[in-house]
Amino acid sequence: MDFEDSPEEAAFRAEVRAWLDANAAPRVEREAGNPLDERLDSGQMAKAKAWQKKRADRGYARITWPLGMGGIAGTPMQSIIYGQEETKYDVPSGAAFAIGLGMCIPTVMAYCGEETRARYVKPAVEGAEIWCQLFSEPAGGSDVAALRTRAEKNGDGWTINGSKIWTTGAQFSDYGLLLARTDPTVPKHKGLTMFYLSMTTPGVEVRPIRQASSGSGFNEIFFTDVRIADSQRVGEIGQGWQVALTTLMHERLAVGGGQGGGIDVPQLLQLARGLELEDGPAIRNAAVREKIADWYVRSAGLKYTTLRTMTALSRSQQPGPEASIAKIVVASKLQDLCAFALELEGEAGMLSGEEAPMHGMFQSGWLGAPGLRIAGGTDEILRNIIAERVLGLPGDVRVDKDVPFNQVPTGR
Amino acid sequence: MDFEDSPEEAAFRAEVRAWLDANAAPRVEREAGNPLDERLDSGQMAKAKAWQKKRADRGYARITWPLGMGGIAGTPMQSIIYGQEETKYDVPSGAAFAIGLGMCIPTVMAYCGEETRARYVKPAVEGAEIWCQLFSEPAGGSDVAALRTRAEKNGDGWTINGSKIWTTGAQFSDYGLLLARTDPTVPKHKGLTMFYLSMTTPGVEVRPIRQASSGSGFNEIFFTDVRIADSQRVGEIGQGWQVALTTLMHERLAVGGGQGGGIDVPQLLQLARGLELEDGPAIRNAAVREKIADWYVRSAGLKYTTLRTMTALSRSQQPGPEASIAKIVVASKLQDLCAFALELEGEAGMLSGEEAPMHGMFQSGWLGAPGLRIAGGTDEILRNIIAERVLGLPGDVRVDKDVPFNQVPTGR
Amino acid sequence: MNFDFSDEQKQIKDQARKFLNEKCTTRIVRKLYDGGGNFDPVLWAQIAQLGWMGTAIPEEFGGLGLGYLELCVIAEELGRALAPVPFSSTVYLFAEALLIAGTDDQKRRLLPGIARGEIVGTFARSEGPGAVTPKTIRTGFRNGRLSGTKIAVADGMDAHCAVVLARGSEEAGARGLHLALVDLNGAGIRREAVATLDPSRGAARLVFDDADAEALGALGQGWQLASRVLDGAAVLMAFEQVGGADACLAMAKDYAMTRYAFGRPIASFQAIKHKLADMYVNTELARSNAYYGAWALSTDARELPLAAAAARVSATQAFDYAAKENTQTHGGIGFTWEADCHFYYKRSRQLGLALGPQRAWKDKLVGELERSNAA
Amino acid sequence: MNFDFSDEQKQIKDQARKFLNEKCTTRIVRKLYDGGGNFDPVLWAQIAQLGWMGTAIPEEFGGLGLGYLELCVIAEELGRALAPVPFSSTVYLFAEALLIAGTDDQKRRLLPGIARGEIVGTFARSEGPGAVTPKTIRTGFRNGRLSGTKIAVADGMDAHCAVVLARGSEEAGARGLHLALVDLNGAGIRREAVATLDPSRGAARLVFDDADAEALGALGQGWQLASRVLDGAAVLMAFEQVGGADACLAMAKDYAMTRYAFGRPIASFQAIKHKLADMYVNTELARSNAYYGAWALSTDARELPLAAAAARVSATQAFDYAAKENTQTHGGIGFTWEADCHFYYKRSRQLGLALGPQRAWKDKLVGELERSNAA
Repeated sequence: MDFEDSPEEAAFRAEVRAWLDANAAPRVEREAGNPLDERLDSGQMAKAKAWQKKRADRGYARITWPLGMGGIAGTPMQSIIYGQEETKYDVPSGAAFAIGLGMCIPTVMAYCGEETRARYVKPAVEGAEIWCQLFSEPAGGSDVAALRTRAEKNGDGWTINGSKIWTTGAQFSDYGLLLARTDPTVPKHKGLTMFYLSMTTPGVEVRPIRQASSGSGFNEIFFTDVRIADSQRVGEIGQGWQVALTTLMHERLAVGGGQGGGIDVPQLLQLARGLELEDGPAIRNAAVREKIADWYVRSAGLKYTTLRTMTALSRSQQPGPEASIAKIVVASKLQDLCAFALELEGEAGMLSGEEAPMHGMFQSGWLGAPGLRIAGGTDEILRNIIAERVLGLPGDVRVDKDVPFNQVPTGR
Repeated sequence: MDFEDSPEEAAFRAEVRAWLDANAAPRVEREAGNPLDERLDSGQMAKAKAWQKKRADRGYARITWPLGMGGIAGTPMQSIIYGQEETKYDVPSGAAFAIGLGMCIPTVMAYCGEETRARYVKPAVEGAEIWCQLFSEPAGGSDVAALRTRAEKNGDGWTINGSKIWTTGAQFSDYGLLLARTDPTVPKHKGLTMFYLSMTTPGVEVRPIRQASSGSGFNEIFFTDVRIADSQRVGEIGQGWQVALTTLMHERLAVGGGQGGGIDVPQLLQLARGLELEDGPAIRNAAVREKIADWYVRSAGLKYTTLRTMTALSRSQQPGPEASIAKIVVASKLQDLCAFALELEGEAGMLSGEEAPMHGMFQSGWLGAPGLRIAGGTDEILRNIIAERVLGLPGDVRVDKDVPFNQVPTGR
Repeated sequence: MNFDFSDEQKQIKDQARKFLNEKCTTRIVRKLYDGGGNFDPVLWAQIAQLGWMGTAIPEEFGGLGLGYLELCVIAEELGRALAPVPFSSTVYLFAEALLIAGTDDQKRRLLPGIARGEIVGTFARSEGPGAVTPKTIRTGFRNGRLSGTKIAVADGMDAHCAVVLARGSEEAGARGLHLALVDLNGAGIRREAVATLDPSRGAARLVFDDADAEALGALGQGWQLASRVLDGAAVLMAFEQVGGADACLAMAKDYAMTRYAFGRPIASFQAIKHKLADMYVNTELARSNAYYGAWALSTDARELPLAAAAARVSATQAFDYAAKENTQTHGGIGFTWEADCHFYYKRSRQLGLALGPQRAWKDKLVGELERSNAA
Repeated sequence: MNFDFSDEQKQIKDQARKFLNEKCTTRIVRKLYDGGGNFDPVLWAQIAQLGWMGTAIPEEFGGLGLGYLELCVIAEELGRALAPVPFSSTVYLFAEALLIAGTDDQKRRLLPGIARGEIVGTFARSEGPGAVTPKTIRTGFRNGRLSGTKIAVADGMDAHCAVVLARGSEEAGARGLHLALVDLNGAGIRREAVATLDPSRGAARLVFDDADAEALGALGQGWQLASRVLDGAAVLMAFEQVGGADACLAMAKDYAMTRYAFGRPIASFQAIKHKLADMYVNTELARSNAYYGAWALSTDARELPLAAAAARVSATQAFDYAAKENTQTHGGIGFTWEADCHFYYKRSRQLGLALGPQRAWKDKLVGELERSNAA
């Protein structure tokens, strides 16, 4: 047991480092921010696209993909090593491409014909075209398959009407992977079909959603009589849910998951060192120390869980199911830790922004935390997932299982 | 808003006090014990019965019941006042009669004929005959109505086979109120019938259950070809669940409910005053103070909730639903508070009995707490009850609702 | 046993609720969130009309002369409605400081204006991050002149007057502290709006530079008087918090009953049911503790410090939990700006910090337990 | 990246599990609960046969000379099986104290016997309720004579030898403390069995009255040496705790899958599912922290004190939660003497207190964070 690279890993790391040294400057400092409020302006986007192209040319854009498709047919571990090294350099965030390359394009690769793949994969991996995922709907929520956006057969094409929500990056996306209902008279999972479409198709409207934390990383998308061709179908008619599961499976393969926006025990420690409480420095207060220790063991536990997962990848084993726990732990910890920090700050804890200690970091984390507890699966859904997929417990009773979708109770 | 008696209440309190002064000695001290391990030896039982008789003669045994039946047709508030005053005197516990008088006899009074009532009510209220409740079964658990003890019609009587569990006081009970299944071919709630029987009927066997906390306040009861007469039926055939709801409703009317066995914040405060931690006296430790405050506001909240309930009774209003929360709060608090106390005691916290600080009070509470979180409704069932009965949320999906009982899945 | 509000008090409460239901929808809170000022002056004028500010002010000083129990029921409704008005600063803190420590002249000068809704007041204690202890009070008050900085002062941009906890002498600790009464429109005072978590409750930095001020109460008694004022305010604010928690529970319940997933209302899932049950339990405990605080405040009982601390801690915990789990129950929609959930989430924290954090109140609570246990 | 046990180590673990599955059912725990002594000597002899006590003892002292990672995987299985043997006292504490502080002679004298399972040892630190600090160590050790009382000493009734933390000089605080090595069968020693929460793990009060003893390690280094011994033991015991937590999760799951209520397995109710999911999360976090501790212990890393404290705190929390919620999942049946749930419930607390409570470890953890942060 150690934390060392294998000889192969060390060689790859050196290779990556050399390339990064030649192509980027070392990172000077990292800034903490609200994880849910990430937005890119157009200048940043141009830089991000240029960097993505450079990575794709070298085969570092999607390391596990084949040569010539932005990859080097590498291992998941090599992909992780690249990621570790890249964070040490001052390069644009690749976040804008994550959903397209992580979820949409793998689905296109799995279900579309040669011609479509040839057209879309390369531009996506090179950053020229950005994709978003159009699954969630206001009416669906945790029950994703209960979506209501209709795709109706219309001559040799389809007409889309409805709306999608919580779409990350739709405002700068070129294409979207769209799950729609093509038959409401069969049970909900059976009446779905997957499509892709250009986000500039007439009738598509993107509106940012303003979040409770003021930012707006998500969008709502409206479809009004949007016409698309049958060739834009991904997979068979009525097989949309199976296709979507492929997409979502790719989502789950991403190691790690939850992010606390750089707000964790070290920051709390820093705050506690600078504040005086009733009985002296906050860092000497037993209740403060107890909390710090509680959160530390959770953070450290996650960190070492990630290392265990990476070890499995390094040994070419399937990673264990441990990765599922990250977001549950991180989101609640962020909310509780920030609330506690505000308490330490006392009446000044209610200040927001720069007036507050440490640039209002804890205020901003506290404001964003409710979103983190919801986005990408609520605490409750994630516990269901752990219970069912990891522990193998039975699912809940399903009253909508064999009922035609248009007869499922909706309360309306 | 005040805590004073109304003039009528004050007069009644004076009357009660005068009677108690004349008939009992003031209490000297109260002892804390494990609330789940209450047992009576025969000497104590004789004293308890004698005191019960005395109270019944005066009409203080069951204050709200009619004159001549152990009561004075009093108000619920008068009943509470009597209880408050009695705790100040050194009198035997009336716990042995609580289930009979609180649940069984009211059911007999509601569903049985004049003759039966004349036979059983008076001896019960005078303490001469003790009753227990025979509802719970190993197979039922939280799903009480899933009981399997069979009562089969046999000539003009019934034959009982099966077993009951968690029966408080069965070892010294004379009679039992028995819920049994008379028709397994109809949905579970519809095939039940209520009976009463003498605990000395041939074929009835009482075995104490040894608890994880070493004590044994509960029993398991086995019925082997027990013959009883049809006149021992309480209510109609197949109406057992409705009858049982009457019984259980009487249970819920009892104010208060949860008991922590005299282990609460004052005891923790006492412990904390006597212990030294790493940084000085435990009572000065900020983490200890924080915990004490957390538990204090829960205890105080319960105490004042009870006073609100009593106020409603005093004003002849229906008590609010607040009483349902007591056990949820008390049981978890007992478990957490005792675990914390053991932590304060350090390595010596693992000692049990007299070797441990404060006569092992916290060890005993910690050992008993898991039982308190289960007995009389688990934490989970109580939350269901609050959600459904108090907040009016819908019940869970019921897969066994319209299914014949003998076709309901049991996993066996 | 008479541990509940009287029928008359409950009637006042019902009327307050009816009034606020109509006049104080979350639409007016939203207006302030979207940049419509520090508080809603129309609502303020309307509740002045109803005499709410003067509820506990004796008639001789222009109030209704009702009492604290009546003020408690109004506070609960203001909390439920998230009323964006400087009520707590003016009534629970400023007016109470005058009633507790003011001279007859000071009372006559200011209380009638408060009762009429013409004077907004506040109470300035904290000077920056961390605990407020006698040691941290650096604002100086000597020879009728006040100098120093207070932050964050609730309603500080709109208040006409303030009571300021300040150091009057070099005597160690609490004994050197006074309360100063200051007209905020006088010379030598600068105010700057500061952003807080809850945009519907304005706050300011107050900078005093040799400003004119007068003593409120005996010199050297500043800390004790402030403590007494805070105890009362903690009870009253606990009612606001209980009202807020109750509103969250109602919102969460309504949403869970009408929102369907997997063909059934989400209220039928145990994860939601148990969450709501916990909200209910916390809120009922907080309500009961607040009632005890109300009794102690209304009778000026010896138990007030303990009762106030318990009410404060319990109500803060209940509102915190209810506000965050209300958002969680709503799911994604609850985290949008358009939903009302975040108003409660932010208000819960603002109220939870305004009179000092839980930690300080817990410490005080245990101190009181030690004292009463020793007695 | 190589942050996991090797295939060989995993094989040792599998074999240990298989062996214990067969030889250490809860039936033997139950026997001790019903009054069958302090530990199971048959099992002890069997695991001696397998060489487990000598896992980390170098070959030159009669051990297998494997290492701490191998000992960790065995510890996890002992914890899972609730093995009622004096393994932790003898191996994690006593043998380690010798390895860390013993002279060559002391090691030669005792370690081979330990490895053969002939010597049971223990480590005596606490003298009564409250924290163990240098100030609380009153047992005196001067001129080779030991006097004082230690309670509760795990396996104190069965141990042949003990390492005792004692005061050797009046020098203030930790600097006056020594470790003393004492033969418990010598003169001037009284042992009394004391009842503890977990009847399957014996404990004693040891009373020394001018007993013969020898120094272990340098004089004045007692506190530091004890700390180092405890760090290692904390890592090893964390594996026992993780094993116990894992066993609870498995029990709870099995029960919930087969127990039906309302016509469905209780495992299909969210209240149960989420409880089990939480058990899983806690246990996985604890396991990862324990792995880090194993790495630090096996490499004697600078990070050991931090890693040990984190492993200890995390494992204690995980086992506590799993043990109590396993009982809760079982409902009434889980609270009977006949069910096995209470064995885990009691063991969880016993292990959680044995090396000192969470509080002390948390304090240490934050101290280490402060130090590493400052560095």
